[in-house]
Amino acid sequence: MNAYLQFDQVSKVFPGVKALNGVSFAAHAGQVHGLLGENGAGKSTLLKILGGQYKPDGGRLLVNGQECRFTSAKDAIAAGVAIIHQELQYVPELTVAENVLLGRMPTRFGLLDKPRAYQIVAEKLAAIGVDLAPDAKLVDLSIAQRQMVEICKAIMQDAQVIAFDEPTSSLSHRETEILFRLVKELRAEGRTLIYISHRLEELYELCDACTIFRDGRKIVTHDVMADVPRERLISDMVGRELSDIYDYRARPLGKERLQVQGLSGQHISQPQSFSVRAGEVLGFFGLVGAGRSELMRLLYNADARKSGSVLLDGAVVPTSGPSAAIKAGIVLCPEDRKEQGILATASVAENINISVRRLDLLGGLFLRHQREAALAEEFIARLRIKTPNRQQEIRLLSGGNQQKVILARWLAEPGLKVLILDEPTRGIDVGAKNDIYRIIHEVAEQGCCVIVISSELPEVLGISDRVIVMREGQICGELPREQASETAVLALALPDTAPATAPATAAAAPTETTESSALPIRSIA
Amino acid sequence: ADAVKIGFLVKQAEEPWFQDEWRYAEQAAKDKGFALVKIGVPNGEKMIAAIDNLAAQKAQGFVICAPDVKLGTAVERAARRNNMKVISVDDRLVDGSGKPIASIPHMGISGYAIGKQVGEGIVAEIKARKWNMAEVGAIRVAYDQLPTAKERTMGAIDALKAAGLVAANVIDAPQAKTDTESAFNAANIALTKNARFKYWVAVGLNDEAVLGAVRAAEGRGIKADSMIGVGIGGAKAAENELNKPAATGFFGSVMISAKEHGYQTSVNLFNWITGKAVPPAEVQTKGMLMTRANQAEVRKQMGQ
Amino acid sequence: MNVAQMNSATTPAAQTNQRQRQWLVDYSMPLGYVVLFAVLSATVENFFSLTNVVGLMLSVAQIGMVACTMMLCLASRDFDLSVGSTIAFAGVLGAMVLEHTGSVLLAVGAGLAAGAIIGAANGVLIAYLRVNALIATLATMLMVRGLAFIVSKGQAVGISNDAFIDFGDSRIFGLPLPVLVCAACFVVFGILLNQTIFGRNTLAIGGNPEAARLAGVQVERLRVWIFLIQGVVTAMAGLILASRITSGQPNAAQGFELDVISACVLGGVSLLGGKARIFGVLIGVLIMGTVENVMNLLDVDAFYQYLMRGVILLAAVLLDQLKTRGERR
Amino acid sequence: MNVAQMNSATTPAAQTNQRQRQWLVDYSMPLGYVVLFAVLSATVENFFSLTNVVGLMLSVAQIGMVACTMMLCLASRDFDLSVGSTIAFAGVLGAMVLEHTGSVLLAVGAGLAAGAIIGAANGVLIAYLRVNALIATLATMLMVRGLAFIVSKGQAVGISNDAFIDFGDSRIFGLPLPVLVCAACFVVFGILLNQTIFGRNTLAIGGNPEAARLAGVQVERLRVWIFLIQGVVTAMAGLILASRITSGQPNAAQGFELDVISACVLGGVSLLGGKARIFGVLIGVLIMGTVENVMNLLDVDAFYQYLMRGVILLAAVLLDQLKTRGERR
Ligand SMILES: Nc1ncnc2c1ncn2[C@@H]1O[C@H](COP(=O)(O)OP(=O)(O)OP(=O)(O)O)[C@@H](O)[C@H]1O
Ligand SMILES: Nc1ncnc2c1ncn2[C@@H]1O[C@H](COP(=O)(O)OP(=O)(O)OP(=O)(O)O)[C@@H](O)[C@H]1O
Ligand SMILES: O[C@@H]1[C@@H](O)[C@@H](O)CO[C@H]1O
Ligand SMILES: [Mg+2]
Ligand SMILES: [Mg+2]
Repeated sequence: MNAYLQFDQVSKVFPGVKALNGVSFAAHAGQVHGLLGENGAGKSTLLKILGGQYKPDGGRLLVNGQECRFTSAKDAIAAGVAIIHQELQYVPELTVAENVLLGRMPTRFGLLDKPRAYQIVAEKLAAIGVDLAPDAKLVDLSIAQRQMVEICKAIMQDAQVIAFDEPTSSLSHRETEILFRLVKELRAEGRTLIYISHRLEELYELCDACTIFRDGRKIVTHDVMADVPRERLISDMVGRELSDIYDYRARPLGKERLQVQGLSGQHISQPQSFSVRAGEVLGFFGLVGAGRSELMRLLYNADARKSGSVLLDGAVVPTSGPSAAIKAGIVLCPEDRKEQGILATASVAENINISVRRLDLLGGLFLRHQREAALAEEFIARLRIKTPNRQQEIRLLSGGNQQKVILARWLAEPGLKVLILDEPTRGIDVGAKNDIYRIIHEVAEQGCCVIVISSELPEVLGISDRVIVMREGQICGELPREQASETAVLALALPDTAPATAPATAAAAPTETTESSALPIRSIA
Repeated sequence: ADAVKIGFLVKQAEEPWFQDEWRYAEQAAKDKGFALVKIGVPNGEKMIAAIDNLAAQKAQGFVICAPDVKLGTAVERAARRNNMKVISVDDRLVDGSGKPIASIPHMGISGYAIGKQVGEGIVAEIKARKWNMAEVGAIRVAYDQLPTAKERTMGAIDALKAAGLVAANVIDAPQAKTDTESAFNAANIALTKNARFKYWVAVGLNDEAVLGAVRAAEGRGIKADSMIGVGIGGAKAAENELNKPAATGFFGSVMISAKEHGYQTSVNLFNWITGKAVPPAEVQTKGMLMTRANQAEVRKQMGQ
Repeated sequence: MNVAQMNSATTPAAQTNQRQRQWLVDYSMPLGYVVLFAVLSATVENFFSLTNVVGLMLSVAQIGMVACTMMLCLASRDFDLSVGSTIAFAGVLGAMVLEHTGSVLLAVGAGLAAGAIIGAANGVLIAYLRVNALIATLATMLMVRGLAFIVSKGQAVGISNDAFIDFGDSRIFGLPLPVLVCAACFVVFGILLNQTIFGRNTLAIGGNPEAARLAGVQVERLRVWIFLIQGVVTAMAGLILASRITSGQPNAAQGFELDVISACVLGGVSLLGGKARIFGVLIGVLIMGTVENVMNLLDVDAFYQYLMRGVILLAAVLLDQLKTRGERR
Repeated sequence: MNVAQMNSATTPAAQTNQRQRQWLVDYSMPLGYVVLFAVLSATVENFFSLTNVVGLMLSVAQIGMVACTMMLCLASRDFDLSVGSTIAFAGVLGAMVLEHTGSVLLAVGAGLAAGAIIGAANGVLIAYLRVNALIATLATMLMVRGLAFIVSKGQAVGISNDAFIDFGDSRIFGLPLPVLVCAACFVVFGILLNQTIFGRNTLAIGGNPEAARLAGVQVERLRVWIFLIQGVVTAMAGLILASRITSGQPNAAQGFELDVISACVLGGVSLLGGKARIFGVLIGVLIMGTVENVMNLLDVDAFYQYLMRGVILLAAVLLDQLKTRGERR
């Protein structure tokens, strides 16, 4: 047997959580091995053990037949293991080249050989097909660009085992494409690849074999991925059947409730306008850096506006910061969970109650602990948040479960009128996605406006009543559900190859780019 | 009778002067057979805490050099509250309106008088060297945030003025801290600004301050023959300087007797507690100018 | 069911275990202090007596009051070096107003108002003008100290008003008023931290200011409030100190800021924000006071006191460290 | 390809624009200082003279040396309060060894070794025993100060060795040796920060310790090294000070740590780690020295000096703030 990488009865316990419970499986050289499982199933924990970050409480890890006992990441690197972590691990103030070569910068006479470092990295980036300056600082890059830097860093290690933990969760099409090509090249070179994702399409496209986890235990390993029906994967993962995960039901739409008029800001130089009707789910699509997040942050008073106003039910929403927006009934789930969403060291309950508690205080100041606890428990149950208890620090939850907590924070708002979700299902498992879609529709059915930004085209198409497409900081088109096909949306989103701008609502002919690229798009529905 | 225990509280335990006072107080404790508790009290808050602490230890009285003379009322009250006798040393305590507190006997120096002695010593040396007063610049290394420091340096300057130094020749060099380096930096700038003087004299609150000025002068080629610095204290820092093989601009230091202060106040308090004698209301001790020429003799006279 | 049990996140037994562990982690500091106190009572003469214990508490009353608000400040990921100067300035100002007008009310009012203004200025500089907290409060520390010297001409301002002086001196149920005020601060700020939206939001902005802002916390306003309250409480401590030492001293409380911050950190408040426990701060303050007290009782030499203070500080955090050992990884 | 170009975050024009902006941001502090210097030269009598400028540099030589290593320390998200005590201890120890053995080599060796040990102890406490840096270095600050007092019995230790004294006094090309040593430190540590793996890893562990560890950086070892180097450089500053004031003084350099840290922060070093510029630190140090110098040249009253120092500190950071205005919100 040529199992290059082998897990044998691996276990890991955290206080209150059995993250891994006797997991065994093998991954082979020249193959991509997919890992699937609900949020909190233990996938990332397994990779952290593989990367030397955690010590297993039981079991063995074998690389190329050798038992490995890593005591630090350094050991793992030395053994030829590279990991791309789910939580990006970069140094914000250092440059792209310095991040990529962190700990391995080339030197000359004891001093850094910067020209060479930049050259090496520039060559690698070019070879991969990423358009990034090696001397740019990471703080100045978008999340997607930072993710690409992380990927480049792992690949530069020239490791035999490369593990990807949800690499596409913050990439959009162009980078995703690049990544897929890379993964396939690495496979062709005979490396052993581990690939974690919640996107089944990706797994089907890339993986040769897969292993499914649930609650810290291995459920099954499929040696030939292509033979496994989608329904089987889903039911193995979530332990129940899911037919149509988008669950779209047509709703009667009310009158225009939210009107955004001429908003502009630092990165949105031209004034942008749109409106949303009561009960409508409005999807926003665009490539990375198209300006969707920026526009929503302007709407939410999170960034300084240059111009424009927002009307809700005909009344102007005050502009004095997010608290004013919240008071008016507008809420935003930000895209960068770690930096903008969670209060890392606070408990799950605290993270849920942080905003809504202002409405239910004793004497305008004192907390009502019991009600807060009850509310937290209610949402933990309703959103199936996997946590040992409501007191757990949120940073110890798996990524997907953190996302659900932030969602709970806003769903708890009784006066909710506009729900803005920026990449709400990033890193979320299929079952939970289904939960979130259901909630989106419930909220809409109550007459709220829901705005969903997503870089997953099938998702945008699957849940939206209408799709707005942005490009380079501008709204460049708008499609009602019936006309919103993949090709039509992409035609708007991709930069023109033809001189003329695509007519706003037309399902324009597919451009050269869309045809030639193997876009990883598959409808589940 | 109960064993006698007294406290000896000083404002700046790290200062050599107070270390010496403590040493002599201990001598007294051994000689007379009482227990001594030494506590440093850098500020008013710590001072009150220390007095309470002494009470908890069942001390019957204490000698104190308070961090500020205006703490008088607080000292008096704390002592009364705890039923303790108190004598002040070095600095005389005053009440809220600035009057000396009569109920607290005192032994010490007058900052202004000591300063005056510094000035007079310098004047005598200027005359001996036959300098022209108009060509003499006087550096006052100032630390006016500390009242005794101000008194001392002003006393010295007043003595110089009385001998004919004009006000324009007095140059203030405010030091940021009371260490030698700060004095160095301050004096350095004073020298820069006033290249016009041929001769220099320097005064400061203690030996360290004057030392800083002397070093700064040396850095500009102003050596022993055109510099007269006189410090206050006469402890190790001065001794080091005066024992150097070649004379430096550090001409001397007005020495005050830590022995008398430390030993005598403790004995007085002991006698008071044991009912042998009530201490005199006020004793002013005198300083002596110590120079290269007379240092052995001065030390002997001061009992050190 | 077997599988479910193995699978479920936590067994009941494990949960109780964890609770116990958590309890130990939460209360190890108070417990440690109780043990320390018992040992000292048994071994150090005069330590366990009413006068000494009251004296000990009195000696940390000012630090204690200010530590309460410093805790909030650190919890919100800020820093305040200006407290020592504020104590001095409030004391000097109070004493001057008192001597000029003879009115205790006016004197206290002036002192507290000054504290509020200083605090608010710090807050505005830091929250709205985004000046680094270290530099901003270092600047106000210098300026306020300068003001204290300027208004008093560098001289201590004597107080002869008995009503004012009595405040620092009088006792209720055997406890001096300053100690009672300090205790009240601990109660009030304990409640503020744990039972109010103010406290929670403070922790939130310390934990992740951007996330807190997006969650609707009015970060800037809150920070100004925190500093303002800190200013007022510090000024109160300054007035009480002035009453105890019967004068306003412009050079009082130098280095006070470091003592207060150390007490907080010793009590488990993180300098990186987001973490604070009022109980910990209380213990931190008590440890600082006890160390000083015992060293004086034992007549430890002044130079060795430095050494001892360092050793004990280290011992305290190292012990505290032991319990969190292995928590990560 | 067209697509790639359009898609890329920035156009070439925008890029040049950004570069220029970046340049302005990077060099605004030096530029600002040059302007300040010019203005002062024109307006303040005696300011622009060789003696004064040399004196100014001499007055910040010690701060400058230690600021270089403090920069590394802050960049790695640490903190060191023990530098003032280390200066005093190294000076005292050096002076004592010198007086006993008469050997300059032994004296310097002893001083530097002491600094290395103190630094390494800090490093081990913080990196391996995970003691909070504030508390750890506060503890060593107290202990080392205590040791300085104990070994010297609280008295200044005189130095009469001419070779040793000459070091602080002699000049090369008109510049005093301490200034040259300080300049050398800036060069060496500038290179260390920007041109070596050591420096980049230091920034990395300050910017994101976890990322650094995952990339195989030996975080703990590196931190110990940083503190060790800091200890050695600080001890060197202490020896130079002793040579300049011809004695080892146990109470030298109190409050020094705050000056050094302020200079760094003024120079744009972040207390939250990960950010450092040697140029900024140099300017920070110079600003601190210039302010002091000019105030004394202008005969500003001691009490008003506090006020002015505060105002100028604020002005400096507020100016620095302006340029980053609107960058983030
Ligand atoms: N350091 C930790 N301390 C306590 N619990 C932890 C820690 N790290 C992970 N866990 C818990 O272990 C379980 C497994 O987490 P893990 O991150 O491996 O899940 P995952 O499968 O990667 O989920 P996701 O798809 O959401 O990323 C979760 O219940 C999580 O809350
Ligand atoms: N803090 C920032 N600093 C510099 N540029 C920024 C910043 N935030 C956003 N931008 C730029 O603004 C533009 C719009 O970004 P935005 O995040 O709104 O796009 P998006 O459509 O949401 O895409 P993404 O998928 O990356 O979130 C991009 O060019 C981005 O690089
Ligand atoms: O502070 C001084 C001390 O330095 C010594 O000179 C005696 O008198 C005190 O007032
Ligand atoms: Mg994961
Ligand atoms: Mg976005």
